[in-house]
Amino acid sequence: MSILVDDDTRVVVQGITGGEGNFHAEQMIEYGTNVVAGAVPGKGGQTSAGVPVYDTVQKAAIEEDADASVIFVPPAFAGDAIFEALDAPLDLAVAITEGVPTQDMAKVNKRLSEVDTRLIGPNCPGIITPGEAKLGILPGNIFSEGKVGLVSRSGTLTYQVVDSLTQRGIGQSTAVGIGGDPIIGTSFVDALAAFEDDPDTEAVVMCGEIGGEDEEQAAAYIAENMETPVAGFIAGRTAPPGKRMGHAGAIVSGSGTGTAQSKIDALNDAGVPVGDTPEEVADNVESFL
Amino acid sequence: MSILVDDDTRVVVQGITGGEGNFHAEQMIEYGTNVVAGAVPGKGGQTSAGVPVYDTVQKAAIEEDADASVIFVPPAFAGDAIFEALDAPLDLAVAITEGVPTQDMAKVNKRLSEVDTRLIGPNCPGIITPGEAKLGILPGNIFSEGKVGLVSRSGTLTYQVVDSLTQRGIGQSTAVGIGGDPIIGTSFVDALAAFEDDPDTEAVVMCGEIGGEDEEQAAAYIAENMETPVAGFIAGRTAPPGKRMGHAGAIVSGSGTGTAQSKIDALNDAGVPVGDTPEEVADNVESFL
Amino acid sequence: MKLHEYQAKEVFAEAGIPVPESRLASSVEEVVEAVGEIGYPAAIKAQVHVGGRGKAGGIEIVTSEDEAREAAESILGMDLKGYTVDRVLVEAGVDFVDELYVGVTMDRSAGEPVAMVSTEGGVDIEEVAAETPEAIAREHVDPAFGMHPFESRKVVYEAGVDREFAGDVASILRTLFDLYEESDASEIEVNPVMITADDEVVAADAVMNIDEDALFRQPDLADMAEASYEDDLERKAGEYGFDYVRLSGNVGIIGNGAGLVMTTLDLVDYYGGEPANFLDIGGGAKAERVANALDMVFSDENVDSVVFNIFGGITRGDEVAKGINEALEQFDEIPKPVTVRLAGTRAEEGMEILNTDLVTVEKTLESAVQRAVADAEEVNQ
Amino acid sequence: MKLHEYQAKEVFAEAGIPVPESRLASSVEEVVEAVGEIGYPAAIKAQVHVGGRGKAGGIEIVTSEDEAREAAESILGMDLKGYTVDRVLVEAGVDFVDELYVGVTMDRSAGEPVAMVSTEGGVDIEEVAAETPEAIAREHVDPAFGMHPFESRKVVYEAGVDREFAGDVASILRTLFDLYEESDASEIEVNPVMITADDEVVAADAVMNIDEDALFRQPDLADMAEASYEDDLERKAGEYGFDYVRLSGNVGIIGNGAGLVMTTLDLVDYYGGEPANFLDIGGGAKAERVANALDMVFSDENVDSVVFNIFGGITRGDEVAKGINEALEQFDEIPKPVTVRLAGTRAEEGMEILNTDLVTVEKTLESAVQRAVADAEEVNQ
Repeated sequence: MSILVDDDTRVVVQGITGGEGNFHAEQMIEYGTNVVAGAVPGKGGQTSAGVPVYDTVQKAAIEEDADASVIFVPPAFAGDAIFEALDAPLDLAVAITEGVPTQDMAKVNKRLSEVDTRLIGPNCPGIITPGEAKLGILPGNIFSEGKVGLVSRSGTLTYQVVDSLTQRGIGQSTAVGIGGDPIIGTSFVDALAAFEDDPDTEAVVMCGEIGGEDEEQAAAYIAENMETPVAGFIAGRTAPPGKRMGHAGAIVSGSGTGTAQSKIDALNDAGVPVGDTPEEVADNVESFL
Repeated sequence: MSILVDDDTRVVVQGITGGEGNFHAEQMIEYGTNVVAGAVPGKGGQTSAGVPVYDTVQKAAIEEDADASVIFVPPAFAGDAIFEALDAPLDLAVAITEGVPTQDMAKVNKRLSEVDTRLIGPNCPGIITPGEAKLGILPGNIFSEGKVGLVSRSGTLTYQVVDSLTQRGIGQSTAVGIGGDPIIGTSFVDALAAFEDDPDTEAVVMCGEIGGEDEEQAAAYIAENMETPVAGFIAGRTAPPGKRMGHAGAIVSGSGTGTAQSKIDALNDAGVPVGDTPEEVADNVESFL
Repeated sequence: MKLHEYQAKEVFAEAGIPVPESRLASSVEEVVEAVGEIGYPAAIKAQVHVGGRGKAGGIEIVTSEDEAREAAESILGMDLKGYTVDRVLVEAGVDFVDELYVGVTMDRSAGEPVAMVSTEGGVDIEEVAAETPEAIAREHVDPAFGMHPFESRKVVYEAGVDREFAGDVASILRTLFDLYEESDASEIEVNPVMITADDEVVAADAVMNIDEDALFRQPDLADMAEASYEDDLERKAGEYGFDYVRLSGNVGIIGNGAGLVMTTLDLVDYYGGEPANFLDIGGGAKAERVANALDMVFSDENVDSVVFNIFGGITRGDEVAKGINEALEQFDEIPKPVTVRLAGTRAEEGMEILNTDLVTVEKTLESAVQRAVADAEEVNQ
Repeated sequence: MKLHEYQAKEVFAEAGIPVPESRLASSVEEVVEAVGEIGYPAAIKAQVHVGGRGKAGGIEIVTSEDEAREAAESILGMDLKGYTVDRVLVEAGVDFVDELYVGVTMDRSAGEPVAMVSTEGGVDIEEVAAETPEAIAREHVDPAFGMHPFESRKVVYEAGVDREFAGDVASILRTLFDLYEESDASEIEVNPVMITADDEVVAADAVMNIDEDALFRQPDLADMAEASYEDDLERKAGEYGFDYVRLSGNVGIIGNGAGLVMTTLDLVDYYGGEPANFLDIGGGAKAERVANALDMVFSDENVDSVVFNIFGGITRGDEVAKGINEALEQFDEIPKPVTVRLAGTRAEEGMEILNTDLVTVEKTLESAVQRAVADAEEVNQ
């Protein structure tokens, strides 16, 4: 009834003693997430958000049998924090941090090809399996249990769509924010493949945006591999070329690649209806069920 | 009747326009090796040792369908030359160059774990399958066709043993000099495994020396995995600790690891007779046949 | 963050890449003085962040003081695709026999840098990429290792660079790649690299974009970037720490989260309006940020109406509402009509707090956008 | 190639690693002057490439000028395991509360560097490694990435370093690792890193070995290495470009190829003699190198006989034979009896060329070694 995380997931919070890390650790625990430890160098032996803190992720993983982490550390140290999660090793690392330098992520990406850990993000709201666990900063109260999977490069846009679905009584299996950076750990294709394999996900919403070719690759994947119906949305139709629209990855190149139109066309060609408004996306999902 | 190279092996010589590269390319061709090209940046379009020269290894490999290279380039550029061979990609690269900085080899070693190319060396005499092909600088005339495999960290010591065997009428399947550096592409275990798999190798000579633990690992491998009898030799019994005995890898550590005695003991424990003199090694081989 | 040509060339020169002799000038007299020192022919090149400067009249070759003066008068102060030229680079003319393209950028799909070389230099490389992609040789580089020397040679030979110059070009490419890594560039491009009549290899142009997220560890480049802002509002957004992009419409947009703000822009367009800007106030925004955002949008004289769209996750609707009230209460008269839509965390509390004398409150994104579009139309009637 | 402690500490200090204040001194007066500047207590430390200097009397702590003078007189000129002390480092004494071990070396089996940290510092770390290996925490480092900050922390915490100092120690380790890579070190070791009574973390000793094969790209370190030769014959071998190691026996050995030369040494021992040296003339040796090799071995006053063992691959027996003849013909009387064995490429031609008035020719390695051992015994009878 979910992908990647559920109520068995044992979570370390990297950066749990920081303001944001501490706040969201508490929120995650309140939501019911199985947060078992924090990891902060030099803070080992303390308690934060009610869980023990260790100096290293590996120590936390060994002592508390953790298999996932959520990373709330400042951008300058986030690349290193991800490397530490991969080294521990954990099965899943979710990097919330916005503003990680792209070249740090290129190195992380190389390392990802050598290990079995799945990375979600960075610059993402995290992942939630409603009623079971949330790893990240998503507002748990707008989600409801159900059978629609969501994957999105944007946080608040996801909330917008989820809110529409929940208000129509349509629950979600898992929602994953893959992040708005140019180089991210989990792509649309990765998430779509997981939803396709999940017998309890009956429809998927995919919210893309301008920049890169991830949506086009997802369209190709959907056309070739997916039985589960997908409803699409693409943000940034009005974005001018060469300007970074908030997300580091949301940029139409000077040569005109990465446009919303290219992505919409690709999705349409793959049989994916692309809504003009978030409400239309919810309409399309409703029509699948 | 051989391992790794035979008369089908199509060889590129990296550094063929240099003095040493050119001389040995001619020697290899004279021996019957299928040398198909040279690779030297900026010398593309020329002919050297009777074969066409290309600016890059990849171009040579594509145009001449090569699958192996022998590297004769100065130490400062040898690491890069090996990376180029791995990138081409070739199946086999043999690096003759002595004096490659160890940290360059550590990087090469990391890359080797990511590709399918086998590297022999550096700081080695190369590999020869008598009567078929030689890739390197071994003096072809002392070898004879037969069923004894040789693997050695030392060039001239190999010649010494081979000479004894040939004079006794004992021919060789393949002889491989794995090189005297601390970090090398092909270990004793790699070569022993290949000989064990070769139905036409009926006995193996392994010439080790002080430094590192490769011989101990080989002994463990022999004890557990080999049917083919192995005769051993270890050079450096009289070497003092802390001194580099010619080979960068031939050094007994200050703490007393890497000694000849440790290696001799390990081989003896694995049932491998270790000769006190090269002649005794030949005696032991003779007793196996 | 784009560097100007003159800034990028400073960086290149320091790294040992040959560049033509040059001087920066911001007045006609400075131009005349500079060409006097450099000699003729010389190029007068507008320093603005605009592609295709040459075609647009932003670059002139001069062979005499009169021509230099004339070119300086025509280029300085000219409007180049919306940007006013206030500085020109005066550069020694290069007698070239061939032009190459050399660049390094991030291949997002592969997640690793890619080096590119083409003998079709000196022309629009994106046109080359679209029409004859095989004319551009590419080499991906493993970011853990950096660029191996052989990789630089391989891509240069593959591009078909004349063997006589291949070594020099490969060496420039390797230096560019090292710069790319050391300076956290997102893109470095030299178009053209010129082969001169004297068999020298020279970087005749220089494009260098720096990853904004890495400026914290690139203090020198951050200073250069500072000097390269070209829009007062964008400079102000930088000071406030907002993600902001100025557009040409009249509906001002404020929101939280890049995807949702983009969507708001798209909806303005969808409902027949024209977005004036992208402004993301980010997560967890408090009263001061809200006030700053309103100040930004009100400062844009093109704006006729404003839509304020918040979906609260970390951001709390009640705090945003308070911020909006406080900011607007300081005005005797609200400068432009503001429509607010709050959803998510404490949205209902927020909507109760909002002073409806100052703003229009809408419950859905769609209705809020429609309202703002209507307001803007009304102003223009 | 080992650097002296004072050289390694210069390198450390430049990299920002805290080291105690110190002066190099080579006379008693310089020592007295140095302690006058540095103050008491101070350590007087012999600068020779010998392990366990402290135990052997090569380090003394002094608390007054008289003690300093006494220590300088006793250490300068002393023989420490065969090396004469000609320089001492005069260093400020450190009031420490704890001692750690921190090192980086190459793990040959893994083919990658390994960082090591132990709270059992200040003692013989090899003893610790042998007896309580679990007291040393180890972290392998991927040479493509270099050391990640988290790796330095991980190994420091795993070693059990006090949390209060863990950050500083991790930072020193990271700097050491960067030095290890930048300077092509084969080993860097600080034993001990001291935690001072003032809660500072200081590198109180410094071992740094440089990869000889990388000296070509480490010109500064090559200069330091130059200054650190301690044996005239080894210095001479460096100039000639030979791989040479001096030993304590009386049978001089010259050969080609490290493995074969080592085997020749072993056979000298096996047949009852004692090898005087390891000398590898390398591949393709021509007449001049042959003459230089003979010069080296003849210069060693311990040598009573010489065995010259060549198996020709690239090296040609006839060229070696000519070289031997030429070198020996210059002597009125051959200084020490020389036995020659040639095999491989052009060995037979070589053996015919050899002047048997000057050398003994043997056909096998075994008989050649036996002959040289017998010659040496004869000299000593």
